[in-house]
Amino acid sequence: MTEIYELIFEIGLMHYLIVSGSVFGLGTAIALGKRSAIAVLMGIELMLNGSILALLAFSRFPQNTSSDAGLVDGHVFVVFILSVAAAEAAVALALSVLVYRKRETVDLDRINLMRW
Amino acid sequence: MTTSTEPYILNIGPQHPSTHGVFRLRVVMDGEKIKDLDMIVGYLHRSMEKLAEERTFTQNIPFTDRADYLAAMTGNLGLAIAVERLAGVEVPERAEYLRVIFSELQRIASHAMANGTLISDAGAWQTPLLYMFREREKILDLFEMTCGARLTTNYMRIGGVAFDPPVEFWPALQELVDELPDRIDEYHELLVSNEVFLARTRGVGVISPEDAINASLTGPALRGSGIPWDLRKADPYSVYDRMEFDVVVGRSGDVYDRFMVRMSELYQSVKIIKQAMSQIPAGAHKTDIPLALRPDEGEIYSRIESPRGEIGFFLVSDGGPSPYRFHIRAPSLINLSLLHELGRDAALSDAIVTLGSLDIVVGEIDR
Amino acid sequence: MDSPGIVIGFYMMAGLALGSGTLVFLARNLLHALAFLVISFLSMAGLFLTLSADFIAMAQILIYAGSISVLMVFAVMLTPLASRDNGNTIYVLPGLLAAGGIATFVGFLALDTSWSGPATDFTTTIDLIGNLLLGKYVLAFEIASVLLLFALIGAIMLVQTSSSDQEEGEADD
Amino acid sequence: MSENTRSATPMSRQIAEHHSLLDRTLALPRPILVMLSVLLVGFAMSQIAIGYLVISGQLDGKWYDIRDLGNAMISLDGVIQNSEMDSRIASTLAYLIPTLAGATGIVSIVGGWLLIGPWVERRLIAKFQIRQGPNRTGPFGLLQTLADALKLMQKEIIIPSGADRFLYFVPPVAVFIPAILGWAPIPWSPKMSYADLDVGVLFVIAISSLGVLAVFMAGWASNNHYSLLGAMRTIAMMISYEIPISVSLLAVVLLTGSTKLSEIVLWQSEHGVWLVMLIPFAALAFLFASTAEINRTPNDIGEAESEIVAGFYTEYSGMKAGLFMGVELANAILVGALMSTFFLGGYTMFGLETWIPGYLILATKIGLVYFLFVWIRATLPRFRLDQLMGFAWKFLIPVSIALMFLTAIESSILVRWDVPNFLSLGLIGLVNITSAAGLTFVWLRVLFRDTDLSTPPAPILTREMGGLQAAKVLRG
Repeated sequence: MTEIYELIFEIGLMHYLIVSGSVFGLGTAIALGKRSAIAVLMGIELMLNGSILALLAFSRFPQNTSSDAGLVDGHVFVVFILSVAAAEAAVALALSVLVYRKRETVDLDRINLMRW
Repeated sequence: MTTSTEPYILNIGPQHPSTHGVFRLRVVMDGEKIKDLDMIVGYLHRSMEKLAEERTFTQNIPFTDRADYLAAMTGNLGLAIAVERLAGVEVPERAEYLRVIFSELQRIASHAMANGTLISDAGAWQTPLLYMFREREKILDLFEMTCGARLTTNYMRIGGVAFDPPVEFWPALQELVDELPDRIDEYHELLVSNEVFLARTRGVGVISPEDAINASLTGPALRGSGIPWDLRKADPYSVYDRMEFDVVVGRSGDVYDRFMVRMSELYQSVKIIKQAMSQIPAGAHKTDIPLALRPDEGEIYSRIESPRGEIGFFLVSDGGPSPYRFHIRAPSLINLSLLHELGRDAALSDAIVTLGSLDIVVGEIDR
Repeated sequence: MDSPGIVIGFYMMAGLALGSGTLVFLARNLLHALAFLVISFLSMAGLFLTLSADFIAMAQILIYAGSISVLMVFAVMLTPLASRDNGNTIYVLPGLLAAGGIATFVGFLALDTSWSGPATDFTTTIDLIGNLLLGKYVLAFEIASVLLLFALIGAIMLVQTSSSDQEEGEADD
Repeated sequence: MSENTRSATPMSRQIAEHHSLLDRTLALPRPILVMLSVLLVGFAMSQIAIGYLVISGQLDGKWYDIRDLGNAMISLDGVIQNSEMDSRIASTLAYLIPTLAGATGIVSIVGGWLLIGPWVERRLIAKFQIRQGPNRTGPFGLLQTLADALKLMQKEIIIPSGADRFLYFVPPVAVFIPAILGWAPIPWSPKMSYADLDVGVLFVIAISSLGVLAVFMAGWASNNHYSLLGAMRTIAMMISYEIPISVSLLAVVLLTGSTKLSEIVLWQSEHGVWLVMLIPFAALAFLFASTAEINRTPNDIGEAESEIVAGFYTEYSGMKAGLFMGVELANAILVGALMSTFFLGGYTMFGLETWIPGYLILATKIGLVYFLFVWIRATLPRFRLDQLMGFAWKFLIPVSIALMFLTAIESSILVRWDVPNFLSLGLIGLVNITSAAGLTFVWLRVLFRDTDLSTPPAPILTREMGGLQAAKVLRG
């Protein structure tokens, strides 16, 4: 009984990792299964968010305190992820606008020029 | 192959804060730019010109109140002068001076309204409008004192004016005339050097002199483009030929110039009123004419300078008590016609300001 | 036993993040999906706060909820009405399978491993992050800024239409 | 002017006979006057007593020390922790009570302002516009807002055909989220702030970027071109003006060395200077950019009523439109609070906060900034969209960034050198003011080198009439 109680009310690394994995999985599903390029981008952002959560969780619950990496190195990593995400979003959205201009659609099923 | 922005249609009006009445602009927009615009009028059509054919000449004067409802006095005066010229009615001296005084007062009121709404269109949340209303209010009080009505005055009559002003009128008018130049100076200080206002109005809605003449603009819209044309001087009626005043002419024909022309005309109007007050003789304010005046068969086109431009009355008489044909040349309608050219390829905000600077009154457009 | 605020906050935020994430998948309309995505981002920021990551949480709100979503709004508005539905491709089943696989795998690992170590409590992370960014990771920081600059220029270059491009385009039409 | 010339209307006669508040108070019956003066004397006595307590230091930190409501909360927390309760319940209570009390406080500030704000704004603008303003409903017209709200609530809820129902109902509520959340980090007194975040400045910037989405949803879901136009204008403007806001707040952070709002206030009180004196350009940029951010004149193009009716909330009716109008007021005082905290010394007033509750000082400052907003609204026309965007991108952002670098250099010097404050800060202020003025002047010269900035000449006066030829002669 106390075990279940602890499992539920002692929020630890495990809980965050489960949420992180689920969000990452959701992102994967959206990125793979959606037709619109913008929706795919949304999925990728969700995936990045899931990984950010994992990084922060490991930073809060450090497993190997003997390593010379500081405690907030995970946060710094997240800062870089955020900047890369911003750059990626800008370029990807510019690309989708460009693709729309050339092909009048952002439907990924119809952007199949490489097939030929 | 470029980004195909879809042009979309925006209906400005008939109910819209800045169409100055019920008037509709059907605008084809591309983003913030206007690609094309149609002006759709007729929402206030009351069939005045046809109704007038069933009424006597005197009975038609109230229609002119309702046509240009912001300048009822000049509307009245235009019809009165037209009928007098058609029927050859003599007007007493005192009546002529009263006509000049009241039409100049009306001009001040109307210009104040026009400039106030123009700045409101530019987004000034009605403060200048209400300041302008302060003077307009006093003028309307004078109207009320004299003829009992503030807006639809029905004051000018064929052969004179309806009433001689009461005794209290003259000191009140004197006080108003004394304080008006100071007040106008106040507006100058507030507005002329206001950067935001300058940025919104300079170089916007430019009408070249050629375009202005080709579109037969009149009034401040024409003078703003630099053409010195004012019927009070060019084709004097009443006793304007005895008055000393200047005609104000703009330099570049943009919204700012139209605004400034109206602003400076306020000083000139005050000047005219002062002269008329000092010259006014005693005597009758009206000649008696038969109630059902029957002019001889004939036709006449008579024009005067209303605050909005040349308001003309074309009357055809078949010898009966009512006109056979009654037509008003409405300056608002003709000034508005240029908006089609001015609005195209302008930003929406600029088109709105330009519309405000043309100073339309929908009652006059639709009649 | 954590403080009740943390427990309540965690379950609320996790539920919101997962629920609205699911709704991003299920929504029919791309703009609805976007709205849910923003809710998901915001609740993720809440989760970060429960991890004492205040700086990252604010950056998450600022960058994801405030900027990237607005970028997406513009992208949706710049593409036509037809592409505003949020339909699925034939890859939706493999996608779902992969998603389920990943989630199960990570969940199983998380449950199975016995995680050790006490929780570290940061009063604030902002000065630590600042020191690291301008100390240990200064090169990466500079490279990230260069990357952002290039992304900016690249995005402008991609979307910009020069006059010659326009003529070409018209010729193509 | 004699009495009968002022015939006019009953309305104007009433206005002429209007008595001032002092006249009306003096005209009250004698017993009431006596009672009022007794109350006044009692109030003064109690103030003197409080003054004595303050000087003798008997008040510091006691729960009844009303100069800082945080004291009461801390005492309560102590009582709960020391009580005999189960530790779980105690910690829950200790967590819940301050949270709920603070939230209630913030919501009641915003809610109370929504009740009285419209009246204040309308009365103030009426004074600017030489008219009376609402003065009929209740004493001085104070109940006008309540009457308006009741009227709005009774109105039919109209959903435009083709509207996106889900997104249509969210925005009126969603726009309030930033307006209320933004109050969280603001310190009202040393111990009195809801959440004195270490990343307070970042929180403010992040929260202010959230309003964009609600505005966009409102505009898009309404299925109306006016709404969409207004939403797009607002988004473009909010995004552009977020940058000057961030950069000017960065200057604040550089000087004070903290992103915590309470520490920014403390820095200002310790150095005995308001930041507006040190970095005036940042303060002005913040003020101007925040008018754009919250849609007030001269930057209210998103809801420019003379152009696009009501902008993004054109299609909203009843209380939903009322909420959009209310959020504008709530945002105005929020910006006032941020402006006072960052640049005007927050709850401190050069030592006066020892005597007067800090929250009253802050409220006064908020009121002054709000008055400035109303003043601007009552006097200035609005810019055009391209002018506003150009102003942000071509002028505010480059100049702000340049001055931000200058501030960075100055702050690093300030940290390293040990010079008396009045000397170093005075020098910094002097350098910043002159460089801001100089840079503004030079940059404006560069930007407007092709534009005629002088006041245009007066129109021509003439007595010769004519057509095109005459016009050519006139122009010379």
